[in-house]
Amino acid sequence: MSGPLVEQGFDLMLYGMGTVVVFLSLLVVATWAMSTVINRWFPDKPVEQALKPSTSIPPQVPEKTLRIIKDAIAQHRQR
Amino acid sequence: MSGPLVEQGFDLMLYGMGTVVVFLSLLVVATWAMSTVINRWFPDKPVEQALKPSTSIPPQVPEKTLRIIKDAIAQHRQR
Amino acid sequence: MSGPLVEQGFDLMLYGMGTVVVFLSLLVVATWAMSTVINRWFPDKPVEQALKPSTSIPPQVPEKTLRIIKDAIAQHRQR
Amino acid sequence: MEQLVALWTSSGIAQLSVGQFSMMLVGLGLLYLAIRKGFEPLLLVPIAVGTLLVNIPGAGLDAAPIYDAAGHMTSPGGMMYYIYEIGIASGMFPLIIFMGVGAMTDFGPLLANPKTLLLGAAAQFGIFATVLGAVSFSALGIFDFSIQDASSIGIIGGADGPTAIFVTSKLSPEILGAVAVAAYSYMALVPIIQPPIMRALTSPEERAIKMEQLRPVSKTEKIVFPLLLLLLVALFLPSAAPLIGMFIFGNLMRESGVVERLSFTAQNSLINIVTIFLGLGVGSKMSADKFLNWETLGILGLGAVAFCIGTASGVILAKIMNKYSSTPINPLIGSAGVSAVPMAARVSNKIGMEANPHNHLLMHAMGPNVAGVIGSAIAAGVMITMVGNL
Amino acid sequence: MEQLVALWTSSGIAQLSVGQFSMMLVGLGLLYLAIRKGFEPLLLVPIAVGTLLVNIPGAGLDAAPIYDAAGHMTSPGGMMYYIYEIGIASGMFPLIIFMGVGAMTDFGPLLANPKTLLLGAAAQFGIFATVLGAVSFSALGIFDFSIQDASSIGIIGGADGPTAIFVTSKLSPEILGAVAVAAYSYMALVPIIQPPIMRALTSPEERAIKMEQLRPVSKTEKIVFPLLLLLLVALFLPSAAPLIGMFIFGNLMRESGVVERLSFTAQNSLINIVTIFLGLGVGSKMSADKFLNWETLGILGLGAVAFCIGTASGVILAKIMNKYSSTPINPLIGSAGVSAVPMAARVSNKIGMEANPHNHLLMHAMGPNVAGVIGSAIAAGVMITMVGNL
Amino acid sequence: MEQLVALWTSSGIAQLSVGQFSMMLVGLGLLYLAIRKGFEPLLLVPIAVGTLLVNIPGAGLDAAPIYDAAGHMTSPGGMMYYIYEIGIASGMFPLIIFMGVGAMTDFGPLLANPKTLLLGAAAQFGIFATVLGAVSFSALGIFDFSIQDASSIGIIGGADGPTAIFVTSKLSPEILGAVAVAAYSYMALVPIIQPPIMRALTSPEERAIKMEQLRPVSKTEKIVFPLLLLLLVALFLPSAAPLIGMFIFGNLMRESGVVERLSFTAQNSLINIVTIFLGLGVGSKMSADKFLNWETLGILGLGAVAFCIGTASGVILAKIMNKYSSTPINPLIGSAGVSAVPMAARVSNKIGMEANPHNHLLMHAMGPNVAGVIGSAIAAGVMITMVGNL
Ligand code: NA
Ligand code: NA
Ligand code: NA
Repeated sequence: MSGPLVEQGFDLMLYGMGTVVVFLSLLVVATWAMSTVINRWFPDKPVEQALKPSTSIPPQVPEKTLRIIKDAIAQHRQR
Repeated sequence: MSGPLVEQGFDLMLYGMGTVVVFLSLLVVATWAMSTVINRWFPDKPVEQALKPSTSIPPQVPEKTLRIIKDAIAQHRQR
Repeated sequence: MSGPLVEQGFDLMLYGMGTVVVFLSLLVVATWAMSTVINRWFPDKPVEQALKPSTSIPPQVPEKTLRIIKDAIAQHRQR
Repeated sequence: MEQLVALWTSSGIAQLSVGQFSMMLVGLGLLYLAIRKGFEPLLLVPIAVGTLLVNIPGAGLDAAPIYDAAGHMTSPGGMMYYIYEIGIASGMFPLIIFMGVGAMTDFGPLLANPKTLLLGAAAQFGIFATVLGAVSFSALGIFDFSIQDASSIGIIGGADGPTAIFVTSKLSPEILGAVAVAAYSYMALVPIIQPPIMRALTSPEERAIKMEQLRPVSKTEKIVFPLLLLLLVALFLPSAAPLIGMFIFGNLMRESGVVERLSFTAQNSLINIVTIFLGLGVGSKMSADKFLNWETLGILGLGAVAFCIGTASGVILAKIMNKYSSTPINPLIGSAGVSAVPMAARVSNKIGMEANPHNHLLMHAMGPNVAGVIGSAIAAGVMITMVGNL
Repeated sequence: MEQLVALWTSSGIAQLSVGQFSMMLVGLGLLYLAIRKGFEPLLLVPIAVGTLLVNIPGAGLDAAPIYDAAGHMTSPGGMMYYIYEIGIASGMFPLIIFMGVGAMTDFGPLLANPKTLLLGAAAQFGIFATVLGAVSFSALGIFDFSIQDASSIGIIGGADGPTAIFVTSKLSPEILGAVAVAAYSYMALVPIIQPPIMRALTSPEERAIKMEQLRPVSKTEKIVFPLLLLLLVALFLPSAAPLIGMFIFGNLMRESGVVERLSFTAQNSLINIVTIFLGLGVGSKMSADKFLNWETLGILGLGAVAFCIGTASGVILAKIMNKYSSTPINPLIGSAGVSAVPMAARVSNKIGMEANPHNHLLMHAMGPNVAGVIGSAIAAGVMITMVGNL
Repeated sequence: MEQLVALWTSSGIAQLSVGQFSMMLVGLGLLYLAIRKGFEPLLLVPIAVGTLLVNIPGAGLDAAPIYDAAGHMTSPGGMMYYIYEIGIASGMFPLIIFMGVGAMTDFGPLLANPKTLLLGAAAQFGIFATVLGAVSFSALGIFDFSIQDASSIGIIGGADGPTAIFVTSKLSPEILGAVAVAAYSYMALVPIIQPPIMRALTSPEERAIKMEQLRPVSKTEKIVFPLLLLLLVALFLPSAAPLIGMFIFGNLMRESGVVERLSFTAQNSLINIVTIFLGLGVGSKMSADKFLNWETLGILGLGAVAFCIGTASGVILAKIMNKYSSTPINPLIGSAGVSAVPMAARVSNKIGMEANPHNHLLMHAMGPNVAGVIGSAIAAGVMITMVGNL
């Protein structure tokens, strides 16, 4: 049970798994470094930021949605 | 007023209408059989089932919708 | 500083700007004429019309939306 | 000065033919019908705008791309060319719309009373009678319709826009514009075309017949039925599989209850996007040379006849069924078999309430109504098989 | 070992050129502007990501498919290649976005005061003056712009993203990246670029001029106006028909009131989907060899000049019109004629309120603002006619 | 009579092979799993319908277009052919879905505890071990898998549908049906496959380990992280750039907070539309000749093995890390490294609560869970580089 095909499989496992581990290890280090740099020099207020997206919906959608909702509620009441 | 074209038209009417009638008749029989089998051996509770879809909306949509709605209502009140 | 390229640029400016001005002037006249004709012979009630679109949403969307809203509100209350 | 001449010769006035001008009037007329008269605006507004755009001389919106001898593209062609070739010639747009229609369809009333399927069959007689009429006109030398043209004209009587567009794009694309306009216009005219025929063929007593309330239908039945339909199509009429397949796919997304996201999108964004482009693509076949001819009058006239015969056939079969059925059948629901969902069912309901104000036929008419959709798709399959390869 | 070498030579570090590295910095810079500075993020975020992706060495995201001698595909090519070829080279993506913009546009203020259309005409002077500037630089040997390049650069001054992309993809696709980035960046910079010019050209008294309230506009006018516009385009400038045609199609869906479904989709799902892919597709033209050269600096500089001249022309014509008009015209609304809807109108309003806190110019400025969209599309049509076939 | 024969020979019964009939049963079985058992219905319902449609004899839904000698199209081909060629062979559909997944992904838990990325790496061992297993079977003559087939089978263990489809469509499109069905089925089976392995490899004390609460993560970190990831991919593994690039594009739309419209569309209409067509396209590879063979059994078996090995590897590495880490790590979160977001993380949480009802592991398991998505995409990139050109 060997031959070129199995050898290719072995190579793929070796280099593939190697790449995955090396790459993600690098990413661990890079992420840790990034977080350190950001939290030291470019901190932001996570609470305030976390709330922000819910109000930054583009006005168009709510405008329309608002209208649909009002209609829907009106229809609902009529029933 | 005959000739190959009219003949083709006749054929199309004959076989076409025939196929439609035979097919839908078959479907009547098959549907009746299906309903009989299902209602005898695999009954489900139609009322409960009918209500179910309205709660099985994937959570993602309502999550987002909920937020949009809350915003919309908030905006609406501010006016 | 002349030559065929600059000449082409000049031509483009002349004919281009000319076309834009002539076309939009024509449009001014045509728009004025259109408004005059419509407001004299085919007037409609702008207020009533302006309100109409908000109720002419196809029933499908509100139906569905209504359901989503009801779910969303229900979910919201449970929290 | 040269440039001025170039601008002028490229201008519309210098190039506009009488035909193109007339087609613009046709486009404006369609817009009037759609906006002021409410004629199926979802399709007719895009078709009308497509008609206006394609008849602008020199705009090249339906120009094909041009390649040089080496196969390199020298001109990319116009937007409407791509819409037509990618979306309509391939059949994809009508099929996607049919999927959305499937996702909007409730087979419940049909399942509660499956024999109404036969009414959906009877109403297809309008299709085939019109085919025969069209070829007879050809034989008489009045029009010049091939058997493919005749089939495309007949399918107008199916009262199903996507089916009509699908069949016509396969059999006789050059008359697609006229067929689609006729199909959607007559669907909009159902409340005007059908009532006189319905009243003529029924007595006031028949119109007042009350039908038994429909039994509740279980969720399992609603899930299994589309599969059963697909199975029968697979076994007996594979050429109907694209239309019926996409239709049941949409319906299965609806009824399975586990893919609400997909069903919602199929009924909303996706069908809306495709409708916009389908309309524009159909409009690209509304050029003067394709629409402004004697044959178009024939198409419009024969299409109306197809509607009328289909309506009558449905009502007559319903009368016959009422005689032999154990439970009463109001003949008015027969006319709903032409499809034109849900307009035709509402017409049945309205005429029924005229005869008896407590007679609610709407749900009973929904059975033949959706059966008509299936019936037309089957008829389309037969036609594509029988005349598509001639 | 061989494999390790293969992995390494296929890795980015081994292949990354200085140019690609610089373009990645450009991409990150665009992201910074879009996310932190709010520069037209809807387009600049996708363009920036496209820039990052297309400059990854060896990723092949913009690779064309490869065919062998027998015409069989041996490599399918990359995603961004298809996005560009199908959506941008054909002109479809900018046209679909223009349709969505049309569905978001209210012509009411323009209809109430149609002479503001002239302000939209005047502001296009920036476009053509810049064309002349660009070819002059070429004649002086500073840059190497063809007349097509010069036209694409001028159209930046139109302050309309989709129009700029449409024109550039037809006339000089190789500078599409730089032109699109300049167009969207300067549109975002309108609140910084325009005020000094507006203040320099007007007196405080002029800025304080109050305008008469706009008359109400009827629904019929709003429906007929787009058709009138299309008719004039069809008659006089068919080459503007794709842009204007799709714009009025969107507007007609909005104003007709009978196809709300389609209008809603055109303004939401459809325009969003196309925006994502348009941005990626434009990004695919942001490769180092196309962007990192001396000409790009010229494009950015001349684009800014086009904006400034357009702003000034609008203000100056508004001053002249104010002199001869029976009703007062605040010159500040002239600058809104460059389009950049609705930012430029808001700037007019803001500067007006500085001079007189009770002076609300917003609705008055919306007239020239949407007129500027029409004006740029007309200018685009002239350019495509005059230099597209040279 | 001729026509009757034509109709009959074109009918399904006359043509239906045993293989096609069996594949219809497979399609119905998939529908049963999707609808009644809740197996990833979003993908399996469209795949199942695609399976039914493609096996209808004579329907021609996956027929390629036919051209005559002059290059003119004589038959436009079927819808599913176009879906596959345009959307899947080009890689676009899986990439667009991956973009949507990115827009739904919160990297917060991963950023709070970046060393959980290693668990996402460990779980990829299942992929590569399975590749070795597959080629060993080939070497033993039991199955006939090429190295490309083996890679596609291994990627099932990545527990990521779009990644599996992307890799398989590039490396061995003929087994795409089986691979996709296996990938989605096993993802649905995660709550059944993983717990026994997790319990076997851990002691009750280990399962009861409480982890420290995650620190809050700032918005800037969430915006910079995807860019960092893309940068590393660009430098070290460009062949992973399409997958990772679209993933971070989606995530950036989400986290930037300035393109909510686009993010919303990417997570809803767009991903839903593409899911419908991706499923149909995958179904088009479920024809009898491609699915009904001995190799399919091998694919299904090896795919399950890949899942098991991946689960075990994740748990084992988590045990090792727990030993050497300053803060406690519950080994149960290791199994979430296979991805199958968010199912695998929920399984970790559930098994953890069995051991200690106050032990909430969900957020801790989300770190390895999304790390597993990245890990599989990296593995996909390696495979495409190493065996894609052989
Ligand atoms: Na019908
Ligand atoms: Na403009
Ligand atoms: Na994974």
